[in-house]
Amino acid sequence: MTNVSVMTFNILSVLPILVLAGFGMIVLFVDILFSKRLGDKNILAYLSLAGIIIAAIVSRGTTPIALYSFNETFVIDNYSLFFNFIFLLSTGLVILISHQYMKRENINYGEYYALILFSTIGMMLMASGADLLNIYIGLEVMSISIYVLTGLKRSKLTSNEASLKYFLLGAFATGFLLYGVSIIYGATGSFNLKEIADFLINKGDVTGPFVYLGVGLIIIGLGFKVASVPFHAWVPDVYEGAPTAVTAFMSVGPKAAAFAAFIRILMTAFGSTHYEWQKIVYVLAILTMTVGNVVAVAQTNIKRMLAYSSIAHAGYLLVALVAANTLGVSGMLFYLLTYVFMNIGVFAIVIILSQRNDGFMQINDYAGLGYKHPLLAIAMTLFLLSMAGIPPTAGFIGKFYIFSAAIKSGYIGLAVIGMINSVISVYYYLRVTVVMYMQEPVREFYPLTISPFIVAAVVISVIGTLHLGIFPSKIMELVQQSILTMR
Amino acid sequence: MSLPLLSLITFLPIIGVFLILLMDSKDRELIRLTSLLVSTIVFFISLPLYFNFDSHTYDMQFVEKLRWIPSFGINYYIGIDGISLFLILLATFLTPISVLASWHVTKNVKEYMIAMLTLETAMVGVFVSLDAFLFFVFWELMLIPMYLLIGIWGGPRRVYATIKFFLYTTAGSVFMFLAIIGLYFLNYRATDEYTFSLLEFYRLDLSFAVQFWLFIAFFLAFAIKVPMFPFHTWLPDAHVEAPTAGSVILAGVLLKMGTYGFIRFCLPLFPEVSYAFIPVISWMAIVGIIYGALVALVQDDLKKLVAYSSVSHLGFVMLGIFAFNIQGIEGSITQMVNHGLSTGALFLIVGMLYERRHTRMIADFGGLTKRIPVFAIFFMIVTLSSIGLPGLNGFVGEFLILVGTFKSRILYASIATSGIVLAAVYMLWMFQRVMFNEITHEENKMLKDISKRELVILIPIVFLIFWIGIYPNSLLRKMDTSVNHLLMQIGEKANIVSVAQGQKNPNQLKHNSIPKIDIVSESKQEW
Amino acid sequence: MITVTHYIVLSAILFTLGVVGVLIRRNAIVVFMCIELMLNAVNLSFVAFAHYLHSMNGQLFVFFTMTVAAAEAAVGLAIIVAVFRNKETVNIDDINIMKW
Amino acid sequence: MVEHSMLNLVALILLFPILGTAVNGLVGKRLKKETVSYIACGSVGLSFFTATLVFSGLLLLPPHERLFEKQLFSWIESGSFKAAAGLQVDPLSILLTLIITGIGLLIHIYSIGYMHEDKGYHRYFCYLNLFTFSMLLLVLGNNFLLMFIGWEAVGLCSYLLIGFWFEKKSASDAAKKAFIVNRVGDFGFALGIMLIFLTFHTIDYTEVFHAASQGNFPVGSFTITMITLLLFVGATGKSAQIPLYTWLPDAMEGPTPVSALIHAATMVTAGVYMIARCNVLYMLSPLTMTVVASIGAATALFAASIGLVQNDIKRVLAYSTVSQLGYMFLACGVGAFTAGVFHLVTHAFFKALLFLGSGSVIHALSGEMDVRKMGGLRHHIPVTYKTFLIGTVAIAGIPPFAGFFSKDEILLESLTYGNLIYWSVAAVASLFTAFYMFRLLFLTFHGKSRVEHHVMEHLHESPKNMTIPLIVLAGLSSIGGFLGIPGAHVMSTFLSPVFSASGHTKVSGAEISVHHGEGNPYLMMVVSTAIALTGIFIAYQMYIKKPELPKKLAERFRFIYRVLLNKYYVDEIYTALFVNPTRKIAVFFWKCVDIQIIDGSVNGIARSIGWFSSNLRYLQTGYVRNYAFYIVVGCIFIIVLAALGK
Repeated sequence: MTNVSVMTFNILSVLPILVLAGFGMIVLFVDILFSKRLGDKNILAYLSLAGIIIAAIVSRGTTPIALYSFNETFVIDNYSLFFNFIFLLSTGLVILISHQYMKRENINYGEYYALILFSTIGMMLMASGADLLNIYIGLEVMSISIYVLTGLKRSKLTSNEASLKYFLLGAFATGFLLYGVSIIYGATGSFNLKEIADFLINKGDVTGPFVYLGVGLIIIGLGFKVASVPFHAWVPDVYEGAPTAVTAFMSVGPKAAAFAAFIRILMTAFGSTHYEWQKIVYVLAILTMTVGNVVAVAQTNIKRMLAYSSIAHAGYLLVALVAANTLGVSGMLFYLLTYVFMNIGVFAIVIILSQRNDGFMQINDYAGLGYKHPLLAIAMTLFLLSMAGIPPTAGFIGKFYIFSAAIKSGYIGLAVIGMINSVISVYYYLRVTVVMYMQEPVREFYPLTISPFIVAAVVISVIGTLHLGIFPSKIMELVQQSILTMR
Repeated sequence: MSLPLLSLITFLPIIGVFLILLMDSKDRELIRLTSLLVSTIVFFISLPLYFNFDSHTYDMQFVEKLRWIPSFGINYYIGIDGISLFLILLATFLTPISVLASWHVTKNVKEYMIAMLTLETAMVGVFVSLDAFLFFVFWELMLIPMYLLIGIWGGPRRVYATIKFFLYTTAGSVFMFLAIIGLYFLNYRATDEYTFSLLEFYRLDLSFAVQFWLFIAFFLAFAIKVPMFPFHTWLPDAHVEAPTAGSVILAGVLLKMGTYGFIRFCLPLFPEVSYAFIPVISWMAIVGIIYGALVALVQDDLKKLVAYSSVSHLGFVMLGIFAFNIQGIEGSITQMVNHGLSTGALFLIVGMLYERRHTRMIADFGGLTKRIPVFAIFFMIVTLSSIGLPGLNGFVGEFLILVGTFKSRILYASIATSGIVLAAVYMLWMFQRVMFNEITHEENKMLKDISKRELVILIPIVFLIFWIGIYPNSLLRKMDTSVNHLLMQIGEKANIVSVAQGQKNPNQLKHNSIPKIDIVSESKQEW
Repeated sequence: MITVTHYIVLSAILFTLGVVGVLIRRNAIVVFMCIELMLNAVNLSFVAFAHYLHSMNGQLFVFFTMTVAAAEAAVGLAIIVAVFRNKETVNIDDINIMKW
Repeated sequence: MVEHSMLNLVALILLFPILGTAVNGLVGKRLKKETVSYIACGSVGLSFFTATLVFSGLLLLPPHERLFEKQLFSWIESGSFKAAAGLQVDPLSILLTLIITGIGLLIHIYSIGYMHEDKGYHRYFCYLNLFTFSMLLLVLGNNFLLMFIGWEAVGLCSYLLIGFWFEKKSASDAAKKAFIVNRVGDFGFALGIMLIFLTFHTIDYTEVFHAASQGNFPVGSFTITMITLLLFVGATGKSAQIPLYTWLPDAMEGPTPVSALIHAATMVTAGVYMIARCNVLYMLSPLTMTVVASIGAATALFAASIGLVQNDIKRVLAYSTVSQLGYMFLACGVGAFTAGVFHLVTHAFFKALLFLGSGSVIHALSGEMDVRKMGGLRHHIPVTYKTFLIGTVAIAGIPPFAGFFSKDEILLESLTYGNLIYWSVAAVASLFTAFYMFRLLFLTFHGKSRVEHHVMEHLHESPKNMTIPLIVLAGLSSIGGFLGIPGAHVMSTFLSPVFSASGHTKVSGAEISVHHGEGNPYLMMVVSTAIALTGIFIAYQMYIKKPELPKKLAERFRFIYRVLLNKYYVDEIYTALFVNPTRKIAVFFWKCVDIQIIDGSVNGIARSIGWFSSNLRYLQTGYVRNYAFYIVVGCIFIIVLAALGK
């Protein structure tokens, strides 16, 4: 245990979180105090971005050892730092793409930015949680913010509906999570992941099926957040109903956070009993990939299609989780990062093209895009190819990483199923490009107003997608480093 | 370190892509000229590969090796031997020709040329890669521009065709991808070294069962690409819908990636299973030969006819590869080049007819020779080359393949030879209906004979058709050492494996019946 | 003697009741209350375990759960109100614009 | 070493025609017709001249050293498979070379006149030169693969020339048929070569024949039998034997000089050449010999019988060619290679003459080919008539014309080394030959004129450049037979180095020698002359004396007549047996297997995914309760798994 230092109370370790919280507050105050003079509230976006950048600066770099604090409920290690990076990046990108959208949809409330920042705090808590309690708190902070964000467009029924569904089901799933936590607590006498792990290693054989059951219930709770079948049903509806920027947000950050917690719980606390939960995750992975990809084929609404695609990607990530080796974990980290770029990239373009009240959301609306807006179309194609896992994009390397892990652990059948699924996925991603390039426009394109923010987001996503696809080695080293201090 | 010739050849087209990106899409002529220039330069700088190629060594030549993704042991590792040399040349040769053949494309010229040049990079990349991962990257990369070429500039059913093409090929290649990863870990287990280097993979000793599954995975990818019967149905659709240049590249180079894959991966990596699969693959090839020829016979669309003839021709190539002797494999490589030339030329010619008449239906033609005699000569030569007339290129490859096959399996060769008869039937019948007889359609009386641009396109091909036919040794000598080495590799490994491993494989029966004949040495065979 | 087992069984029964309630009730508020029932079932088991294990952590967790549940209730009711304002119903069976 | 410097010229024989091809092919369109003809004829002339030089060079060598090989370059080299581009001069090849270039030259000259009006003049001569080149390659190549190249290349030229008037559907059909039928034969030939390679590890004549004559292979060896049979399949294609003869009559769609050169004098005899070349191998396989002889004899009779009733002047000649080729195979089949080659030579003379003569007739009659629309032409075109007469007499086998000696020798040999059946079949065929040739002669040149009126007006004797070749050939047909006159043995002595190797096999039981056996040649001469005269007499009776007789006979033996007139319906049978089923299978493969089964299952997979997709999406009901239910189901599943797990 040389790489662990324990401090009961270390304010520095939560500094990024404090920064974000502070900026969230500032945003709220600025919004309330100067609401008359703010105009289009650009300042709020700037403030949030500033908060994110400062938080990123604070949490940058790596740490040679895992720093535990707050009575060992909170840990700063390379793993959580990497996830912080993912969260901050995705939140930053989402803020870039949402500004214009919020104004257009007339929901440019100040609390939007605050909620996004708070939600990010929740995610960071989840990634850094070394204790089930902390993870639970993080999860709730994140989720409650998103419940609100989903319903932000108060006047719109779909937004209300999405919010309600997400809220009810989210709370429902959390109930299972909590029940699982209580069972684990009952069986092992602790919430602390390390202690649970120690207990299981030393006296694991006396717990009976309870640990198994507890893990299973926790898997339900987190599986809900990552959109794993059969806990996925909220995803399409909520994605469709939520304001698009929020959809972009929740398709990336919360998912990554949930996976962060997933990995940490399963690998740290229950690493010694992995052969038990692997079976569950194995089945979930297959179901998730297959249902996500197969149902995506029939979708006509791009947001819904992306929702199913998001489910499918969760499936691929679960494959790596099944592998339960370092390769798999680092693969998931890598994949999540690539997923940030490609998914937010796609949503950015969807937002650019969409009309007020979420018009222009049918895939067929994109007909002829390739000629009307070639650059947008090229970027969109790139993101979609990346999602489909075609080189030289990031998604390809990500898939390679994940399926390598599966094969390394001998899950060849799983890898084969995953690959078949990725072929199915190629179909619906390609269909979008087919529409863009190979069909005549069915209707006029409205003149687009493109803010520099969103352009920046697209450019960053493009660069990220290509860079991770062509020169992934730096990031790979980083992710491999990230998991070294984990256990 | 001298000039990184291979990298230059591989990535110069991409530089061309960037140049074109900078251009105004309305400046079509400039874009065309640039892409023509770039691809021509690439061709000329690929010529030193041939002339400086040392045919006395089987080692990889013009090797470049850079670290790419070190944490996985993935390298940018490229190099060529006598097997890949000609396929690279074929790719660099056909690209400028295809660019030239696309002169009349007016829709989105910029994107078109970008796709063409990207395609060239991917094609060359596939053939130069010595790192399995790199190979796969190029292999998949190739799909995108081809997908766009068919989908955007294709015929009426282009969307169906292009998606079919993409999905079909991807479906095959994902399994190959898994197999490559599998090899990677197997190699690690054996050598404690993480690498995707093909040359390292060659040293692996795999058990029969492992070989079997890996072989199946690679087989699917390659068989679909070739395409072997019964995985061929994407081909006619893709060909019919693709623009002329797309068909040329598709038939000329892309299909060769499959056969090349068999030589590069399946044979040396899984020699035992490849052995065991001789009957299966040979029969598939034979069925492909005859089936392709028969179906070609009754087509009424010229492009479809040529497409099915490809199925037949590539059946020969496969048969030759799985003859497991030097004549067969050298014949196959030669035939890959030949098929690229003659089928490429056929597609060009069909394209030229299409430009004139806007139809590809055989029934819409007839008697053209009278109007366009010079064109007819070229058409005739190419047709004869495709038939495999001695003295032209097609014969050399086919005959060597058949000799090779005959040496190992007389029956196969005997049946396959009938494909040559059928080739004459469908090609000549087609030629007769298009070029001979009386002109029945008024529109055909106005046709213009071959243009200067078309001459520039066809003359180099026809020159090579004759050259390879008359002096095939200029190819065979360069590949001799490499092919011999390949066979040596197979022979050695097969022996090692069969000694080291007890026979507990899934298909023991086949395995046991592996003949011990003429793999390396051309041992005498009494009949 | 009431052992921890009794508490656990009771907790399980309550939890199941909550789950069944979620599955069969139509009014969004009642559904939400069923979820609260589930959470309270969990709380019960936390307390029981804490007592059984002589550990304060379980008790602690309950406070957090309750706090979070309160926050959730606030947000949840707000959402239900928002829905009601637009749709004039809180029957969750009527709320299915988005499907398939 | 003057003879060697002469022999070294052999490459030039090939060079001239290919140069002619290249020049006429590339720039011929822009040249004047005269220039084209000078180039074409000049190149063949030079070739012929060189051939004579080489010939004399060969003659200067002592007989047993008359084998000269010249390596040009290595053509295909792959492992142990080596095919050189090399030439071989020996008595057999030089003899053929002389005929090809000699008769070729005459026919080139004749073509100048015959094709004068044609628009494709340069194209014609380009093809003709290419043919000369290919044919020379066929006979001069020193290995089997070169022979195969020539073999296929002459097939190509034949294709091009038959389809010379490609606008006529019948012409292009015939061309295609010729090529494809030949391909069928080549299929066997190619396999034969492969088997040779597999057996001997080389395809070089010298090495193969040397190995074969070493006694490594017993007589009747299965391998050798297979080799020879496969090669013979090739020969049946090229030399129009049963069952692959059907293309030759159709090939008459080509210009008549082409028929003379390719389909009478040279190309069609390639099969005979090949068997003669491989005599060593054939002698090792009695079975094959029997097959060769039987097919030859059968073809001779079969084709002759069809020739009896045909009305197209060229087709009669075509069937006669098939029949005469049958004779040659019969000769080879009984081991009388010299006789076969001898007949090849004389046949080249008289059949070329007959074809050119018929060309002259057709030319005179502005393209009319039907003998029923001829008659009484002897006064209008006397030169043609006289030369044609000589040719007819020669082929009928009247001494002392060329055909008599060669045919007589074949009859003799077939009796001596074969059996009575061969002899009688050959004799009947000979009777038929005499009959139909004189029938042709009488119908064309004698009797009343049935020429249509407007044609009559243009009736004219052919120009000099056409008649001179006729006269030369007539001369050759008259005296050519003396090359092989019994007792002098010019031919057999000259060819003996080629065929003597097979003499080694005597030991092994095939008691065959190239020299004359003990049969009675003089008696045979009388008999065969009598047969010929009988045929002529019948023809005379039927077509001069009683012109109404043929019709009566046709009425009387209606069935036989119809069958013969329709060529035994062989084409129809082939169509029904091969062409139609192939097409039907092909359509079945395409429409049913390809589109429905294979593509159907491929698309079916896609469609089934689509089906699943569009049905599974309905699980997404939109009801929160259902979604919660899925979660519960998942929960139950996990509980079950947990319960089972421990």
